[in-house]
Amino acid sequence: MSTDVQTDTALFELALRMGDNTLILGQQVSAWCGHAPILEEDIALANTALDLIGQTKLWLALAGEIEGKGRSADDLAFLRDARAFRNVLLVEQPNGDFGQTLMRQYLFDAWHLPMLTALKNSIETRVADIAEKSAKEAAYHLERSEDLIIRLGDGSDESHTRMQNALDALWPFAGELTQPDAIDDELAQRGLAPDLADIKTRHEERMRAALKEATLQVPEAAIRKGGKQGMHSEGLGYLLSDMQWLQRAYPGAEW
Amino acid sequence: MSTDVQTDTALFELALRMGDNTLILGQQVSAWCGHAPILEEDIALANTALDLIGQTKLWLALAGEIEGKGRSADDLAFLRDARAFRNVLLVEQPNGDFGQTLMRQYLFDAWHLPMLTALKNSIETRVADIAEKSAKEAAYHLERSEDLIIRLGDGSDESHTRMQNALDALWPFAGELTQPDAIDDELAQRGLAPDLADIKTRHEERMRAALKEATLQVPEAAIRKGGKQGMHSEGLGYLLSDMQWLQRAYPGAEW
Amino acid sequence: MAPEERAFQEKIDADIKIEPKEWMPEGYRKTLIRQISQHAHSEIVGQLPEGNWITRAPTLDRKAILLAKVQDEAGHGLYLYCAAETLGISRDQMTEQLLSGKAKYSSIFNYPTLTWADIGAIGWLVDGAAIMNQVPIQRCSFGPYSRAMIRVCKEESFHQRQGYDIMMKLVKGTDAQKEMAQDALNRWWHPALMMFGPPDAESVHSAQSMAWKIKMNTNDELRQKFVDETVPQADYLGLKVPDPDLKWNEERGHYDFGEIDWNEFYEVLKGNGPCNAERMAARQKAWNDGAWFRDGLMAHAKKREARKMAAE
Amino acid sequence: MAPEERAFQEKIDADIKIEPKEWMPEGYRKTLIRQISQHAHSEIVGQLPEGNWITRAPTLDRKAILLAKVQDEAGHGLYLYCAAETLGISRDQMTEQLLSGKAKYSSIFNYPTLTWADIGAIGWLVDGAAIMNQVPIQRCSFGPYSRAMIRVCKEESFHQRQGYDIMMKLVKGTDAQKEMAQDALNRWWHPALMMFGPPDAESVHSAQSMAWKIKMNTNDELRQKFVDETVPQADYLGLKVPDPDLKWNEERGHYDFGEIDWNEFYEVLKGNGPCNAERMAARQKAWNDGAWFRDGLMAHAKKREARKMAAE
Repeated sequence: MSTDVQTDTALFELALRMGDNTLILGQQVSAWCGHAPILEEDIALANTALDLIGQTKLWLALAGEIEGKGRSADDLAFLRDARAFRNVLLVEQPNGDFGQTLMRQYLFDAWHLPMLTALKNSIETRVADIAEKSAKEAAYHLERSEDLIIRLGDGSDESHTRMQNALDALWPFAGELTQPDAIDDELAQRGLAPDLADIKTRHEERMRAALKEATLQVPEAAIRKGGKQGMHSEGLGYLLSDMQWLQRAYPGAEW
Repeated sequence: MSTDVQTDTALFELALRMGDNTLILGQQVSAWCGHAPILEEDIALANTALDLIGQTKLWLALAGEIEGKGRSADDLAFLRDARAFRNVLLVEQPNGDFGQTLMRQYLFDAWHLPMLTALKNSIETRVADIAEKSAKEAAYHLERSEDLIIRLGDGSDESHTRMQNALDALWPFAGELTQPDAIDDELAQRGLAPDLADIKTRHEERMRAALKEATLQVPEAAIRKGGKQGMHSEGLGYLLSDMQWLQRAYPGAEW
Repeated sequence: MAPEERAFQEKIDADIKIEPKEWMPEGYRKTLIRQISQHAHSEIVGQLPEGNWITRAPTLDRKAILLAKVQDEAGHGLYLYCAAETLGISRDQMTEQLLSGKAKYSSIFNYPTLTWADIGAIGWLVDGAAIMNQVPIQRCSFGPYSRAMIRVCKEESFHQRQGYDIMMKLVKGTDAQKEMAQDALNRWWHPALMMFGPPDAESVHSAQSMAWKIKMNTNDELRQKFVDETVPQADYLGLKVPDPDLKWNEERGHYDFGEIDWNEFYEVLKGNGPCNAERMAARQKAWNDGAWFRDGLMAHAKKREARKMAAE
Repeated sequence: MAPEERAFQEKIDADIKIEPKEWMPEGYRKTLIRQISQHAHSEIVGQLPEGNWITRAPTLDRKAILLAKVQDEAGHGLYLYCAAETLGISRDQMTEQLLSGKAKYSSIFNYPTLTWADIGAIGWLVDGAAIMNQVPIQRCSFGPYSRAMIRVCKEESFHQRQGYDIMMKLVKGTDAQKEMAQDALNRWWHPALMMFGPPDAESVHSAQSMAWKIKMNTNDELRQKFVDETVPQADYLGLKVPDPDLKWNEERGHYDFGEIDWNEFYEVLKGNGPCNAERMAARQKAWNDGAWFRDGLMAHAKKREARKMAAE
């Protein structure tokens, strides 16, 4: 690797974090193909996964560009080990039942849309461009997942219980999305990304309103975090071993 | 790879089949560690897996020797893709509930012991030696799994139902263990391995007696096979992607 | 022949489409329901073998393409179910028939996808054979089925090209990749030929279905056409079709090919294929695990309705 | 002090072991039950972080060694439960306490194993710290606990060597492996130091436990001993202990080391560690999923008994 490259670390991390979130969530959602509760959901989930993978291509390609070491989006997706991934813990939580998959999606979407909307104002045009393209998809995802969690939360006793369980399990992971670290602070200062405190307000307001309409109780719980800094849960390794299998087993091959 | 090596294909296949069976079964059983229904079973399953992995080392080392291309037991275990594996379909069936794990183990053990016992008479002393060492362990495994399937089959209504379901799901796979192909025929003719027809008799007699005592009904079902020829079920790929992860992700590293 | 039946047949003979509300013979309706729902079920179950490689697709592009393809299949299922529903059967009834084993789906989906090359082979061969079967059905006499087929065929031919593209990449790749491609062809070739159904001599109902223009060609005709189109594609890939009896017959202007093991076909049909049990189990699990979801949405709709009523 | 209590304390002072049937103060019994069962639970839960890498161990040898180690841990759990049972609590009661969250287990097992190097680090550091804790307990006043500890310690030191051996292989390996080893040390160092419990100043019950010879050393003594022994091992591996304040203090004849973040310790203890929820969920699932198995064996035993009675 060349040593004369000056990587803009914060910007690189931003692209990785955005791209790893969509990659890991897309990977998880894609596992539902053919196994959803109704055919319309098979289609909707495939569509969501497709959008997320499409966004991943943009973010990780940008990350590779910023890094300047010649790594492609595929290199970054398929040839990093778990500790180098920068996705939040939320998106790597297991699919669980369909309710957990939906709740995970919702907590993510409710952050993703305001985040992308704000990133449209990034002074880095490459970031703003990707945000512009992705925000439309994110808006659609949010509309869909919000509608479903409201209908299922305020549905039958069983669907309510399942959605409440999903919320209890996943809520602790929602906070990481808007909890800034030094990199987030630098990004905000440089006008590359928004102040996460603003996103947090919008994220929480939106979620709390929808969850209330869904008749769901927001639990009290400590925030669980670490993913943005590469401290993941044990599940990520297994996810990667499937996802990266072919690239690892046939090094250097083209597909 | 050198081309002047004359591999004894049938003998190579024998060692692979024996070793892949114990490898894949050992791998699956080992996933129970820390998750068994009682502590004694955690210990017993770890012990079984340990024996199976130990036997794998012997068989695959022998396979590498016979092949004569310098592949070690680890190379064979960690660097082959699914189509090159020679285990029967039975051992790659999912762990399922604990009843399925036990039933899979039992159907295998009831074949493994007579098979190993007969292999002690192989004219190939390296085969006979491994069989000698392994047969004692296999006898212990069989005693244990047979006892358990009898107790659970003739236990509570629920345990009976679960064991019957396990038998219904797994019985179709038992036949492959004793269904000869051209390689088995050659091995028997050359005195390298027993006539599988003899093993079949012993396998079936033992199973039917024990299953009867377990008050379980042997289902009518077509034999499902193909693993010995490398035609596996879709589950094997996932099993391998975990098992081979580190060797694939860090090629050439020593551990 | 009764007058209405005569009128019906005359329309068909004149290539006028039959629409759902119009009179039709019971046999026509039943045959169509069976055929369309079986086709829909095939799309649904067909998600599984390919879905098996979505999480393991080797690049982001391949993952996206495969996702889009599987999504298309679910979409095809959806509009085929809609076409069948116009004949007076509900989607739930059809689902029940699939899950109980009463209704069939294409046997090809009872084979496992063991390597990435299988994704290529399915696109190339299975979608290829499907198109061969489906193109004529675009002209079939039942309006909704014909229109559904027009949409399906457009997407399928896209899928076939993508499958062929995967194969092309593999044969241009490493030795291991080439071997993977050949192995996939070896395993999928005969199952693909079987997709056209049993030989004409053994095929039942064919004459009536052809008169009704539900079926436009015989199984053997389509099979021959498939072989004739596909063998040169295999040649171009540098792959060997696994049939020692395959050779060009100058006189017939067609490829001759070897006997097909119809025993295997009937065994798979009976449920003894390599994945029948897994495919049914997967669909049953999806359906059963999803019951609370469907019930929950229903309960919400009722609540909303009740609230609306109370507010009025 | 009552006469029996005085006799009890005299025995302890004379290093005579207390056996289960003998008189003992309620506090002694309760403290021991808490301590031994907590230790047993730690062995049980301790299977999980290491078990996480059994299916992904990089060689057959490493897989076998890791399996044997996890098996040993289950075995330790078993004889520790037996030792606790002699004090009048059943294994089911203890299990219930673990699963309800009433009983604790060592907080170290609430950290995830993220790479293979973690398996090395756990063996080296976690088993190393455990041994440091347990060696003195071999001399503890309660016979069954003392004897269990003797067995446990023998195996643990074996495990520690295996862990160190994994680390050694890694630091002698590729750059990526070296980095993996350093990263594991970075993550496990402070949690390992916390295994000795809070600083002596904050430690409750210590004086009584030491008088009863249940506890033989203070937390800070053992922690210092661990640092003193482990730092040279890290040096030998060429790894850097993640503590800028660490340095040899010639005068004290010990290493000085930096402040420990006891906040983190208490957070993990409260249930907010990275894996508390996962560990509890895994154990609860194992127990709940296994209910039918335990009930089935019980039902069989009853049937057999009934048959025996009927035959008599």
